[in-house]
Amino acid sequence: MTETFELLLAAPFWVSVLRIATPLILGTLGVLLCERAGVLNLGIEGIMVAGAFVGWLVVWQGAGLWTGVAAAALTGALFGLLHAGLTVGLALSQHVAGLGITLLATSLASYAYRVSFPKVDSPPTVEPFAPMSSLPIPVLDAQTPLTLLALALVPLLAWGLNRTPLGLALRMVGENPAAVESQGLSVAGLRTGAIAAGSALMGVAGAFLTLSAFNAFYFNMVNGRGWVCVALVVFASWRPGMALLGALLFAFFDALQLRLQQAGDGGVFGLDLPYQVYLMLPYAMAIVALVLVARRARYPQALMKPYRKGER
Amino acid sequence: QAKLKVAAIYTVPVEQQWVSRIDKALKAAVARGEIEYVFSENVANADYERVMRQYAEQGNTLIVGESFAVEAAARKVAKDYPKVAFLMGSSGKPQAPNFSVFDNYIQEPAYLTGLIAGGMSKSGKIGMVGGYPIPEVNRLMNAFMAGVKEMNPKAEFMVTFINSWFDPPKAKEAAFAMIDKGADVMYAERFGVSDAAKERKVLAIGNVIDTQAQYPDTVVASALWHMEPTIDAAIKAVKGGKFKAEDYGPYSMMKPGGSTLSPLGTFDAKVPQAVKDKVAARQKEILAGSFKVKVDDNPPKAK
Amino acid sequence: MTTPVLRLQGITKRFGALTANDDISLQLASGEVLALLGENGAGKSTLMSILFGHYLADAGAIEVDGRVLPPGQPRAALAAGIGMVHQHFTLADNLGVLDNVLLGREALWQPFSRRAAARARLLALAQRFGLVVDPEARVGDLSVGERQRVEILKALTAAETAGGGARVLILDEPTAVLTPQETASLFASLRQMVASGVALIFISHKLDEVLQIAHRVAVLRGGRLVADLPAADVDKPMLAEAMVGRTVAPAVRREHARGEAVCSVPGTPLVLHAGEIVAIAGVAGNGQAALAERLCGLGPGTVLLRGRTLPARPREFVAAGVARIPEDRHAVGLVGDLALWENAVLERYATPRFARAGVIRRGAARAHAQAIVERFDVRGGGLDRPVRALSGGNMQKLILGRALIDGDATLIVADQPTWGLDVGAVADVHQRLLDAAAGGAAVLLISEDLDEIFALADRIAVIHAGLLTEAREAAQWTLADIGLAMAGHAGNAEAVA
Amino acid sequence: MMRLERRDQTPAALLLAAPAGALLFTLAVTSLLVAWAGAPVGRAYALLLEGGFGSRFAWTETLTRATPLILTGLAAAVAFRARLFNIGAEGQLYAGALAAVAVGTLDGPPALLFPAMLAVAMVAGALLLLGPAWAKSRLGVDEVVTTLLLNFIVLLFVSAMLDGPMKDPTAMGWPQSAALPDELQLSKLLERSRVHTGLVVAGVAAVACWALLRFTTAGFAVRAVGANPRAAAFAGVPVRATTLGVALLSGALAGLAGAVEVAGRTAYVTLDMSPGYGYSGIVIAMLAMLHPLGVVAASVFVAGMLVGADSMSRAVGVPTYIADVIVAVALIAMLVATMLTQYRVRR
Ligand SMILES: Nc1ncnc2c1ncn2[C@@H]1O[C@H](COP(=O)(O)OP(=O)(O)OP(=O)(O)O)[C@@H](O)[C@H]1O
Ligand SMILES: Nc1ncnc2c1ncn2[C@@H]1O[C@H](COP(=O)(O)OP(=O)(O)OP(=O)(O)O)[C@@H](O)[C@H]1O
Ligand SMILES: [Mg+2]
Ligand SMILES: [Mg+2]
Repeated sequence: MTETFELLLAAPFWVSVLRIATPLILGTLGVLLCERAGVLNLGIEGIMVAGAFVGWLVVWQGAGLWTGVAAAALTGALFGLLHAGLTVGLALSQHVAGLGITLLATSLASYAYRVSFPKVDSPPTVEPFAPMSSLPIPVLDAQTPLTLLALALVPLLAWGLNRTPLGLALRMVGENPAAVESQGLSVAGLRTGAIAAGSALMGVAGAFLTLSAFNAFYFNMVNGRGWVCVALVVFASWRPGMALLGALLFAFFDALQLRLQQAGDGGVFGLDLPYQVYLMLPYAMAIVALVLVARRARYPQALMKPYRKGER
Repeated sequence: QAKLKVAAIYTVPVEQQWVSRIDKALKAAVARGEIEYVFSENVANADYERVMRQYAEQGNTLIVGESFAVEAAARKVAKDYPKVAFLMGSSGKPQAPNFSVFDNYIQEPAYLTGLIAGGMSKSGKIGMVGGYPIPEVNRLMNAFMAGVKEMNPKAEFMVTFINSWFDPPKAKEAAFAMIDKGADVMYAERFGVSDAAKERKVLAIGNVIDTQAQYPDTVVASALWHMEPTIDAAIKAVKGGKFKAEDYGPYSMMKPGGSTLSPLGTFDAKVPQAVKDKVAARQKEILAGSFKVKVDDNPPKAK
Repeated sequence: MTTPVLRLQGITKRFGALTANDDISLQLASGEVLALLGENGAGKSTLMSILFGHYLADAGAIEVDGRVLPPGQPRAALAAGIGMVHQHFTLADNLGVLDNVLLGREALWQPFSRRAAARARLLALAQRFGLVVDPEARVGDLSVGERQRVEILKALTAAETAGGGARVLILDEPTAVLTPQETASLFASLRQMVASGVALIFISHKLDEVLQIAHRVAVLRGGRLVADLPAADVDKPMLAEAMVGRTVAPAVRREHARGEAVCSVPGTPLVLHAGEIVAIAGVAGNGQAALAERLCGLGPGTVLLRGRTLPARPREFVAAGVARIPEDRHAVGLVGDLALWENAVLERYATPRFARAGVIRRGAARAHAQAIVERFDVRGGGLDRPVRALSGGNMQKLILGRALIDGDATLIVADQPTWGLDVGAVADVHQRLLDAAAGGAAVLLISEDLDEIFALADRIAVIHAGLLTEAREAAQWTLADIGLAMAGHAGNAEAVA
Repeated sequence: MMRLERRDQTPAALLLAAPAGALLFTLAVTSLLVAWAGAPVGRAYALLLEGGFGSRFAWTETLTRATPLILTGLAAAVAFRARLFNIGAEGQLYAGALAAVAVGTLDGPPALLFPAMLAVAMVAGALLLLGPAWAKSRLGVDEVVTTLLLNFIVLLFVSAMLDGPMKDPTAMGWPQSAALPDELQLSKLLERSRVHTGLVVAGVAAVACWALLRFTTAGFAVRAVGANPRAAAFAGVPVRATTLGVALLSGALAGLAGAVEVAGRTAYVTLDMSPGYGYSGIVIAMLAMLHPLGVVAASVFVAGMLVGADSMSRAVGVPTYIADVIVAVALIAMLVATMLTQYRVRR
């Protein structure tokens, strides 16, 4: 037990937390951007898969790592545009369009992977991002540039949303699209832009898995991380700073459970718990956190409400 | 003579280590010109029975697959197609007349890798990251642990399951956590573990496939599974019209060449001679049948 | 004559089978105030929405300063100097007042908002036009009246910052929820704008106001323009008749005796007698909502009806004979997506009258709805159409009908029952409330419209900052007294909630 | 800018043309993908439709696939009607399956155990959704997120049970539950096929849900609460009770799906017994525009597309993943098509 607590104080633990958190930060910011504009994007799980695949593929074919990241972002944006076309342009149900896109993006990535790599014994690898060991900041010096990017995006997005006219318009379109339209701004344009940008972030979140956390693409490797982001946004009350906190908190429990699970003496408190109990920990904590913040949560009022011009 | 039509049904993508060995053996048979081979990968349990029937209907005479989670359905299909030979990965018994079983009984080389790990670990702490604690994983981990214990009775093990076959980043994090805690040899049951070992400059022991080429300074040795003896025996039986319900499991053992200890390769010079001698001695005993590695399918316990 | 600032030519708009605007042509000169009148559902808002580019007309054209306005683009309308205060608020509850006003005022791609400057400008404007607001307040925390002020300020700011300055300002029922003082100061500021050459289109159902400010009056009926006259040539009865197509008789009181006390609200001085109308006057946001909710069974707090403490559940209240008319008919009164007949039985669908063994008795329910439609003159939809398609006035008639058709209510709680209704509908609502009182019901009227209060109430109480005064006979109140009490200068008030 | 206008009535021709167009679009995408993999495009079309609907075998397989989808589709449809966004049908299905086996493997007369098995499965699913629904109505916790997260927890719980107390001792260590005795398994509807009486159960459930929503006071409350909870509360509709009731019903339907799948197809619970039935249910519900009877049709459509595309992939030799791509494209195309039958697009 004490051994475990000592571990929590050690830098490697926090290195791990930040690394686990990175795709969650990127994904959560992506969802946040979509939802602030009033659109739920359950396509995230699939968009992350597609981003992971395309980012890796581009690098595997010889392009630079950043080109891979850009390609992942572009892929995300394209699926985002599809989502926008369905939910904003055609006002279809956001739940279903999102789930449909998850299915489409996941299966397309798998299909494309298999067509391109019909016979491989183990997945082909690329040289991933290296940690920025020259950084003089502990913990951060063990992270790759994508983690830094994720961290930098938090204040950037917060500032963009709260301090710029575009941010105001985005927030407004998630609260009351009629108000936006009556100011001569395009509801569809703002929402589409927000979804595309948010989905691009989701694509990058996926690319982190293949270009930083690991060095190859693997089926199903996103493994529910996208869904976690959807939860974290609510926990964050749609605030970027809180999104960072939420992602870190979730990652904290994930890193912790990995350490508790392996504790040799039959687990924590000497209980011989099934390993699944440890794996549940982050999800259970996410639910607890949601319940705790629920009273304060202030939904974007127009979230999930399709806007049809000229209908009442 | 017409080529034998063989179909395989996998519940996971063919990259999955386990399945990749079956695929490899079948492709070798294709290369030899003995069979025609088709497969379906990532088949959901709900679809497994349909795919089996479709392959049977399409005139395949040997169907290879893994029926672990769809045991009952698979056996029913086999009954409906008595003329088709079924060779299924299964923990169960064969079922007459046409349902044979196999499994990855590679505990022998796993045990040998344990000897090496025990000899190479300085901290005496060994980390093991697995997907799910299923028998096919457990028996290898247990044999490995027995080997380690034999070399170093005080060795400690850390075990983590990540509840997924396909999450290398997570496997990697689990491995990092163990290395942080002092593990200096990692048992790499999942993709991602060797990467963590490589990054942290500790050692890794491979499993089922040989990955030393990718991790020349990390992977010391691996317990390799070769499906060729199993597959070739089945093909021969079908061709000769002698296929019957049999347990092909023993074909995965060391003696028939169904499993081997990988060559030490880049680590040849780094593994102490005493360890090498011990391994060589045990290997001889195993091949001679004088040493039996226990098959223990219970989930491994950290200690 | 000079070219008009605004010219509407042959505007036609259909919603399915309904023709909301039928070949309407109108002109507006600079510095002119046009009042647009018409019954609920006559097509006023539709016409304005077309003008502002929200709706796309099926036919017709719009010119501003002789140039054709591209249809269907609010941005073009704004650029042409057209500002609009919408009938239904276009505000974001979760955002602050300043945010709401600031939207669209700055270039979208500007790297930062100049909030401090905008705040100063907003305060200056608010000062100038006497529309007091707190720029930092969250809109969701504001009363309806305050929100209306924000809406007006928003339109004024928008019009001021338009390229060529404001040319036309459209106000769709801006005064519906303002106090008389607020209305007066709004008019003062509007006159100021008019003097500077801005043309106004002013929609209101309050004919007194209209005659105060308008130069010209246009009347729509059933989507058609039926009158377009100088304001000097018209009077109230004439307008009312033009709108409704018949003479509108003012509501008449039938003299009757006041009965025993039937309802009291513990913790407040409020006691209601059978056969009387008690009005609660007050500026919006002073606790009327809490009082109304309590009296509608939504709690918290108890209500005594005929000596019995009613459990705080709407169904108990309905069963005990409380007829409830909520303030917000769209969000609270009706379920827009349900059919008219379903809304008609919404309060009682589970009673034996409309359900047997858990199964809805469709026939009975539809017959009941049909009766309401006929007796309360609910127009604009079949029984099966979703009620969201009804105009505000017809929605209100449906709610009134639902509450009053059985004529056996002990207590009627009417919260702003005539907000946004046309003269015909107002007279109708007033008559129904008076009749109900004459029939022995106790009526609680919550209203900000003092004319309405004096026209209907037997006794009047004033609410301020959550405190309710003793109700006094209407005759004992003067306008000045009420004004003082509404501003909080009254003795012996007691807490409401 | 594009505008959507609600149609007053849909031309009959469009009602036919829209789904046909969606299907054509799907086929066009299919041919691109098939051609990319270097397989013959022409045959793929025929095989796709034939594989889903072209033979007795195809039909039985499609209906087998559709059975759990109808139930999870209904679970989503009733919940969404009351604006309870239950994304947790997957977890509820597993909970139902596990509960069914827990009861079904007890000793006792089958006549007693069979109804108990179904009932317990429904209760398990219902209870699982009750928590999120309660948290939503009492604390305002977003149920989309809680139900989504619960899926992970339930799957881990099932995994723990299959590794522990509910592990089949005869399964040679494989994590699966004991099998239901034969008497408790649903009988086959057709000889030599997998279609089982669960299809009838699902059909009855669909009709019952339809009748409930259309004719009963409870259904009335559901529709009112779903359309405008504030107005419903004002009118005295018991909003919270309705939400909780709908949660119980929705969860029970998903739990029943698990029981039916176990009793009708697998006989025991494994970790991967459901290929995402719970998630597909949501899509199916929307495809059916939340209409319980439409759910039946949508389920058969989706199941047929999947079975057909899967068979096609094997027959022409393209990667199996194409089946999911085709289903996804067909879904999206169908959603767009149904939307166009209700709205017209104008400039
Ligand atoms: N988007 C719409 N879809 C369908 N019908 C509509 C729509 N907008 C308005 N209508 C119908 O058009 C008619 C005119 O409505 P409009 O809102 O213009 O009336 P109004 O004169 O502004 O009434 P009020 O005084 O109540 O505001 C009504 O019958 C209304 O139901
Ligand atoms: N993003 C969302 N996800 C899930 N459910 C939502 C979401 N937004 C709203 N809801 C649900 O839809 C219902 C109606 O939402 P609405 O915003 O009208 O709430 P409300 O209770 O009427 O608001 P208020 O009481 O604050 O005026 C609520 O029960 C809410 O739980
Ligand atoms: Mg209007
Ligand atoms: Mg009020």
